[in-house]
Amino acid sequence: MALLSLEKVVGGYGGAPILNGVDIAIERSDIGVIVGPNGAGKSTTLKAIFGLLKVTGGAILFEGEEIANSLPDKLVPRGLSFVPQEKNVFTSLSVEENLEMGAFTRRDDFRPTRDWVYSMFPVLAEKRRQAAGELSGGQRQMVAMGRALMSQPKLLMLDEPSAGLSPRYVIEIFEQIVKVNAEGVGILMVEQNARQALAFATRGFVLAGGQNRFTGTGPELIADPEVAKSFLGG
Amino acid sequence: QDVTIGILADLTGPIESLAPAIVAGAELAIAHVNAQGGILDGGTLASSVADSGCDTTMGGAGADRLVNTDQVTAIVGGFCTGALVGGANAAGIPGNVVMISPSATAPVVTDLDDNDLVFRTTPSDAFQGVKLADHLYAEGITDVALTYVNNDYGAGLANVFAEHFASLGGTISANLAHEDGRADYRAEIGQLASSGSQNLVILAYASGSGQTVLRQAVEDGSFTVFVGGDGMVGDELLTGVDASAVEGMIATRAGAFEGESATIYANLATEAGNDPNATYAPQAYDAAFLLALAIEKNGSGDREGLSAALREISSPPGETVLPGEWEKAKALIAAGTDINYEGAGGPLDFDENGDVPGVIVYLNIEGGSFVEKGVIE
Amino acid sequence: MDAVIDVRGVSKRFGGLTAVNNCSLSVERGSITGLIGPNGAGKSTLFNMVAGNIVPDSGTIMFDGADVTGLKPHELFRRGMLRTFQIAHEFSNMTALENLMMVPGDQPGESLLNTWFRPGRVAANDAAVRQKALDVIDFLKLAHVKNELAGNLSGGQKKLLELGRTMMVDAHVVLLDEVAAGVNKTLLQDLAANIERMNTELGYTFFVIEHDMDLIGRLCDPVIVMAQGEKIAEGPMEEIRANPEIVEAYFGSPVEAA
Amino acid sequence: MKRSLLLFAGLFVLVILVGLATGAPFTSRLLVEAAAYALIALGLNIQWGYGGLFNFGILGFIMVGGFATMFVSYPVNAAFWGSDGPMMLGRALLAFGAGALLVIGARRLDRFGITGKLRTTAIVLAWIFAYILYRSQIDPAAAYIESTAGFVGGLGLHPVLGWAFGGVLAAGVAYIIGKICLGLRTDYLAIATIGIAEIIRALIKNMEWLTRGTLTVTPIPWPTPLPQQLQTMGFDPSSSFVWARLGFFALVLIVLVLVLVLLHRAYGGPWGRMMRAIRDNHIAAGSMGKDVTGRQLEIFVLGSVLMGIGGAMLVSFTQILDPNSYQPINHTFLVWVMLIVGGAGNNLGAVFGAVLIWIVWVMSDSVSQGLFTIVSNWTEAIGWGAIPDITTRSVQMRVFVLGLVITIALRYAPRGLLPEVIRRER
Amino acid sequence: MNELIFFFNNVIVSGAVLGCVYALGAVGITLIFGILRFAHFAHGDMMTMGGFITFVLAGLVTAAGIAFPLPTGFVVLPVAMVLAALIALGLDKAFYAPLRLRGAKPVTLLIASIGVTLMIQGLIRLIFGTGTYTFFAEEPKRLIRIDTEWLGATRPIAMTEPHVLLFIVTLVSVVALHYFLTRSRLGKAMRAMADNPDLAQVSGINTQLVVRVTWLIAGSLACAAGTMLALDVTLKPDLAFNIVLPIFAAAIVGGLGHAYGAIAGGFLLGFAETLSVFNWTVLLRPISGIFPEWVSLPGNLSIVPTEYKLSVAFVILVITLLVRPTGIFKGASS
Ligand SMILES: Nc1ncnc2c1ncn2[C@@H]1O[C@H](COP(=O)(O)OP(=O)(O)OP(=O)(O)O)[C@@H](O)[C@H]1O
Ligand SMILES: Nc1ncnc2c1ncn2[C@@H]1O[C@H](COP(=O)(O)OP(=O)(O)OP(=O)(O)O)[C@@H](O)[C@H]1O
Ligand SMILES: [Mg+2]
Ligand SMILES: [Mg+2]
Repeated sequence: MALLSLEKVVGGYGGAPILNGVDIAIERSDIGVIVGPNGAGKSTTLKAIFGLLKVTGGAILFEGEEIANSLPDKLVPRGLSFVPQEKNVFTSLSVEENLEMGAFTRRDDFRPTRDWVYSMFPVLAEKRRQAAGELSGGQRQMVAMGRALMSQPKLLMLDEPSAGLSPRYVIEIFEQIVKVNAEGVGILMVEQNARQALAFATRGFVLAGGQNRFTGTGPELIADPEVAKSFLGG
Repeated sequence: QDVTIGILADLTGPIESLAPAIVAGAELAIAHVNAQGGILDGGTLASSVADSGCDTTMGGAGADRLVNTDQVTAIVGGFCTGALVGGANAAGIPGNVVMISPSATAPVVTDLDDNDLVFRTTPSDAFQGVKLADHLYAEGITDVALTYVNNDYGAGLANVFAEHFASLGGTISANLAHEDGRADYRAEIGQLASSGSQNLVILAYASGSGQTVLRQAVEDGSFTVFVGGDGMVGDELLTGVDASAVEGMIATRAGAFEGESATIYANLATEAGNDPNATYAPQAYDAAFLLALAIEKNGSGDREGLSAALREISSPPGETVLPGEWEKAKALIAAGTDINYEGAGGPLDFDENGDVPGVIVYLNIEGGSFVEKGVIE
Repeated sequence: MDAVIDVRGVSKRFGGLTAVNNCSLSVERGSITGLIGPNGAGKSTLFNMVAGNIVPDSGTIMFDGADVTGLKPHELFRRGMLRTFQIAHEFSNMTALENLMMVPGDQPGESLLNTWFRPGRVAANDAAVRQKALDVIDFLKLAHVKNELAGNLSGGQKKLLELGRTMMVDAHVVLLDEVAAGVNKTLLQDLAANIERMNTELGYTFFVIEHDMDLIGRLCDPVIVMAQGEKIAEGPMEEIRANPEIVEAYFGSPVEAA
Repeated sequence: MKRSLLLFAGLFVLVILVGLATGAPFTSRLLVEAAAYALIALGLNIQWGYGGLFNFGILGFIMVGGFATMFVSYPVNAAFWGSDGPMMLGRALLAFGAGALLVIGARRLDRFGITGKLRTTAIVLAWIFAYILYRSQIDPAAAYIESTAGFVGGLGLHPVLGWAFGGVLAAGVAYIIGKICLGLRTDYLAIATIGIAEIIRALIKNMEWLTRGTLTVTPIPWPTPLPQQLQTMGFDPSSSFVWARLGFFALVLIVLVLVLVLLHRAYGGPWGRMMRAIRDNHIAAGSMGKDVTGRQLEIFVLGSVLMGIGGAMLVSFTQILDPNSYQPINHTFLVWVMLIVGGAGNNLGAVFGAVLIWIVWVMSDSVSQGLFTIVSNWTEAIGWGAIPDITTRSVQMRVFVLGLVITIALRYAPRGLLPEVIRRER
Repeated sequence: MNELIFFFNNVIVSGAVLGCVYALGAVGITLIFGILRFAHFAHGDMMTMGGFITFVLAGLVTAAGIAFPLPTGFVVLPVAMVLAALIALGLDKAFYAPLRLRGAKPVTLLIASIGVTLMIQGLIRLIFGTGTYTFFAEEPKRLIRIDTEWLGATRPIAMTEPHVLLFIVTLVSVVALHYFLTRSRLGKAMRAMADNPDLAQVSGINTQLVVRVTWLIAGSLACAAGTMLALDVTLKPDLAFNIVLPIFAAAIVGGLGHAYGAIAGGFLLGFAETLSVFNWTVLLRPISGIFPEWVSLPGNLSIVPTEYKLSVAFVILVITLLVRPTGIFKGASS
């Protein structure tokens, strides 16, 4: 049984549906990458999984249970976590408080997790008392990911984690993602830095017009000439 | 034939706590009329109340409703000067409706270009202010700190008072307007106290700023003698004030003058369960009673000719009619005898501006409530 | 050399942090100049000062040979400078089409008197503006969302709209702040081609902040490198890539093949 | 379109119903005031709906307009013009001018190389000196006028000129306020404008030499024949009211329709597009070549002009200038309620909201009395006894009725009954 | 010395009292603004309502014949605060939550809150009439007079018992709020939500719960503010409506969304008001000897006439905003 599976999901923002049958399946060991043209419905897919918009058809199963249209405060305790593309830190809160907010749904002692996050992003431990708004773009991205990891998710969803980062940080962030995945957290992310991301993706999904166009492992997709030409910039 | 008179009442706004008693006064007169044979040919005298919010615009709207929608014959009110003037200009004067205010005291009403339609049964502040000054000076108070509520009532009264008090030789060591309705007047009191005078004159409303100013002045402890105008005479004034601190406080108001009619009214009011000392209630009684008499005299519920009839029944010569004597008055009018109403608030002989000379009485606080002491000569 | 933009010793502080520190650089007329540097290097801040969105604490900025330090953005626009924003600044309650239609400057219909008393002229001009906007929107492959509120567009679509604005006017200097971030690579190829065309055929000058090295490598010559608020290098892309310090600070190792 | 037709038809029916219940004279009065408020609501719609400017100082502009029309149309006060008053005022004006020059001079000191702290100090000193200079002239003049002539009086000109002057004066005030405050962010602008409105109110209330302050000025003439005048021409009282008010109404309506047409043209075209762009994102709009501060000032002034004219009309109509009757609740807030319930960003919505809410506000008096009587009858019937003091208490409930209408309307139409139209291509 | 005591009484004490009231009111407004992003206009009337709730409770207790060494109104305050908090919650459920659910703009919520204001006013008047009530009808209000002979003055420092209680209540509320916001999980969640509501939701924070807690706190603080104000002055239906504008000014001067800003703003405005109308002649009189002959002290030397006192708060507001456009603390915006 897949950790997360979307079957023919249909949904939108009230008008015409944006998603017209999206299929996705992710295991806990997977790094899934969604690519596609602008407006294809990639972000919408992540939001649909996370209950931020109305799903009108199909099924979203998490560990075999239907989760379509449940709200984040129900999903986070079940092991889902989401890093939005922009505005993904609490700028006026300190780094440590940001992490604490990530553990809001947890009742148990979250300090071990926090130390784990610090061990993964040592620079955050240094800046634990600093307001997140004072950090550079790359550091913020780490805070955002750290926050999402604090709930000990089984699946981490990221919306364009590398956007706007300098090449050096892009590499760093991707390395971290692989590392997190190695700790047993499933990854599902949207990327426009598609070649780089697909290079290490165990599952790749090409979305266009709210539907799957191609599905395969990352390297397979990169190798597919049609995918490369239409979606990866040749 | 049934007749309706309107009551343009400031049920909301700064005098909202005085208003119900005034309305009750007018309605008592109407009750007397109806209990003693009704109006005209056994018709009922009815009333219609409109709110005027102590505000010109609302006064206009309220009067308009009374004049044009309810088609009243005449109006008691408005109570505040602003409401009266607004109502008169918007609807009363163009509608040819007689309006008698029981309580609008500002001097402006005197000069209103009103086709002889606007009257009042309470003397102008031009009168009360002078009397208050006279009284204080006679009591040996020669310097005062003065504060008044910044509206037509307060400003008008304060101007007259200050001018006259100074002309008597007294000193106004501070003269300060304050806005109505704030929760806190310590700043103003501080300024008043800084003038050095121990005597504080407050010309405001008991249910408005007056009460707060008085209480905070007591708490402040800088003053020993407190003085108020008619607006200050109300039960609310002493809520929350340590009564012993204001023992002896002086106030003036348009008097139920020391006449037979006053006593009669007081009895009638008590009988009906009304407070006989309520501010402006006697004047409202008079206003309504006068209108009823004028309508009876005029012989119909028409507006035409009412103001002339009003002047006839209110001033000498003629047989004296007292509060509550509707049956007698009705018989006299039917017989064609001239009558002259002597009201609860005075003889009510209107001058050419529709004003009455009236009497001003003074009151003192004794044992925690106002006690009327006598007429100021 | 003929500099359109000449930044001379400009500094900007935010509280205790010096975002741009006595920085001087210039952009040659007719060039496509790239500006790269680590996150937080002060690139966007520099743009904001050049475009008049913030006033420098010290230093001067020359544009077309005139001192423009402290001028308002709209005044710079009148002089022919147009910028895009790193974080898309769409007009969220207007449709995508209107977002483009509002761009051209000096539309006669923007004066109240004209709209009241010369409706004919206003209408004629507006029709022309609309046609142009429709063309641009087609080019950007946004035709299907032209009536959508811009606030409802996807992240990348907003960026495209941002870019579309530059095509609505005859500005001769265009500042692009990370237009590529979040834009699909295939479409980006078209955009790059278009930028090159505007540069060669129409003589536009471009000043481009970008983290996408492919794009910078394809378009820009020269490339300026900023770090910690200062210019640290300038030259053709190959030269920059050959500088080990920059590679360490900016590209990170291992360097990917360009 | 269909929706607005339907709603306006409903409104028409409502007016007819009110007319049947209250009679023609009262309804005609209500219509005049509603139309004046519609103009004011349009002014606010320009500022908020078009420009996103959070003006909570409507009261101030209405008041300025009211003062203007009083000043222009009230009869000339011979006692003032025959006294030393004009001369003293002239001197005060000179002092004001001199002070203004001084301040302007101090601000320009940077041209002579004096900058920084020194210049700031000079400006502050100039302000203080100018203030003292002006006060030294105006205080005696004011005291003199108040004690001799009462107040300055009017100019005795036609009231319509007064309306125009109301617009002009409001524009001037708006210009100054705009220059100072338009840089502030939305909520801050709101409270700053509330504050300035309160200051304007305090000024008009306390400048007795100019406005008679709380002593009120009345009666202010009408531009059209008064009922009394019609009565002398042979109308009976009741119809004289109706015809006189309809005459006034016609005048207001002409202005209103004219304004609506002009606004429609402007807002439908590039001007409106630019304004909406500025409202949505002023940073981007500035970078797209729009002069944000200039345009915001334009819009602020334009809206204020309408408020000034509307305020002038109201004072003309009620014939009295009474500073005390200007309360935030029945001017500023009421207008906001009109706009938001009607639909911000939609001119017809503003007009619709204005008329609807004005009817509710005026009728809430009788409605709450009616409601109360029903409740009282019911409590009496079930043996709890009638509600005491019913007439006096029920009018307290008029605010409740208004509040109820607002919350219900917003609940079912949060964007207003006639929401802003999104301009989509076909 | 007497003059200094006069200054102390009229400026320091009065300003502090005013400041406490403004601050207590402004904290609620600022909290609601920070979290729900709209200016809650009905806050003033929630204060008044709180005052009346306490009044009713105090009446019940007094009727039961129980007496306390402190004013009864003060003793029953905690219970009243709980009731007021629940009512605030109900108001949100009935009027604001549906609007939020439909994605209404902040201005729509603001106008709705004006509607709520009107309804509360209507109801209060309906139930209690228009009169003025006092908490001290049965028991006397204790005046506190501190002798100042040791300072060589004859004029005492004058305060009342409610003043002292007001200071205490303000202090306790502020400290408690501080600890709640910075130490407790829920308090941090509130700050997180004020910072970035979307991200808060994504983090799994129960935003409904945070909203509810916000209303509970705002409601109970409003009740405390209204009660303390009513204890100090009197209780009347328009008690707080008249000061809601300065309260808003205080919240904004302090920086909307900042609890400490609201407190700073409240005190700033409170002192500004008392200072601006203070008659400085009082302080100059004792040293009038040092002036040259031809200078005679005017009877009144205050910065503004009291008629313009209300304007002071707003002038300060405008100046503050021009100098620091986001308020003393950096404020949020809708
Ligand atoms: N308005 C501001 N207030 C305070 N600090 C700011 C502000 N704008 C920028 N900064 C700071 O100034 C520094 C430079 O920022 P800038 O946006 O110019 O960087 P950049 O080079 O564009 O980086 P990136 O590539 O991540 O966009 C950063 O540390 C940033 O946090
Ligand atoms: N709030 C919204 N309301 C209405 N439509 C929306 C909304 N958000 C997005 N859309 C529409 O949904 C479509 C898909 O948007 P989505 O954000 O999922 O795209 P995306 O694949 O993430 O694109 P990008 O790579 O550009 O971020 C777009 O056409 C967009 O216009
Ligand atoms: Mg996206
Ligand atoms: Mg940048």
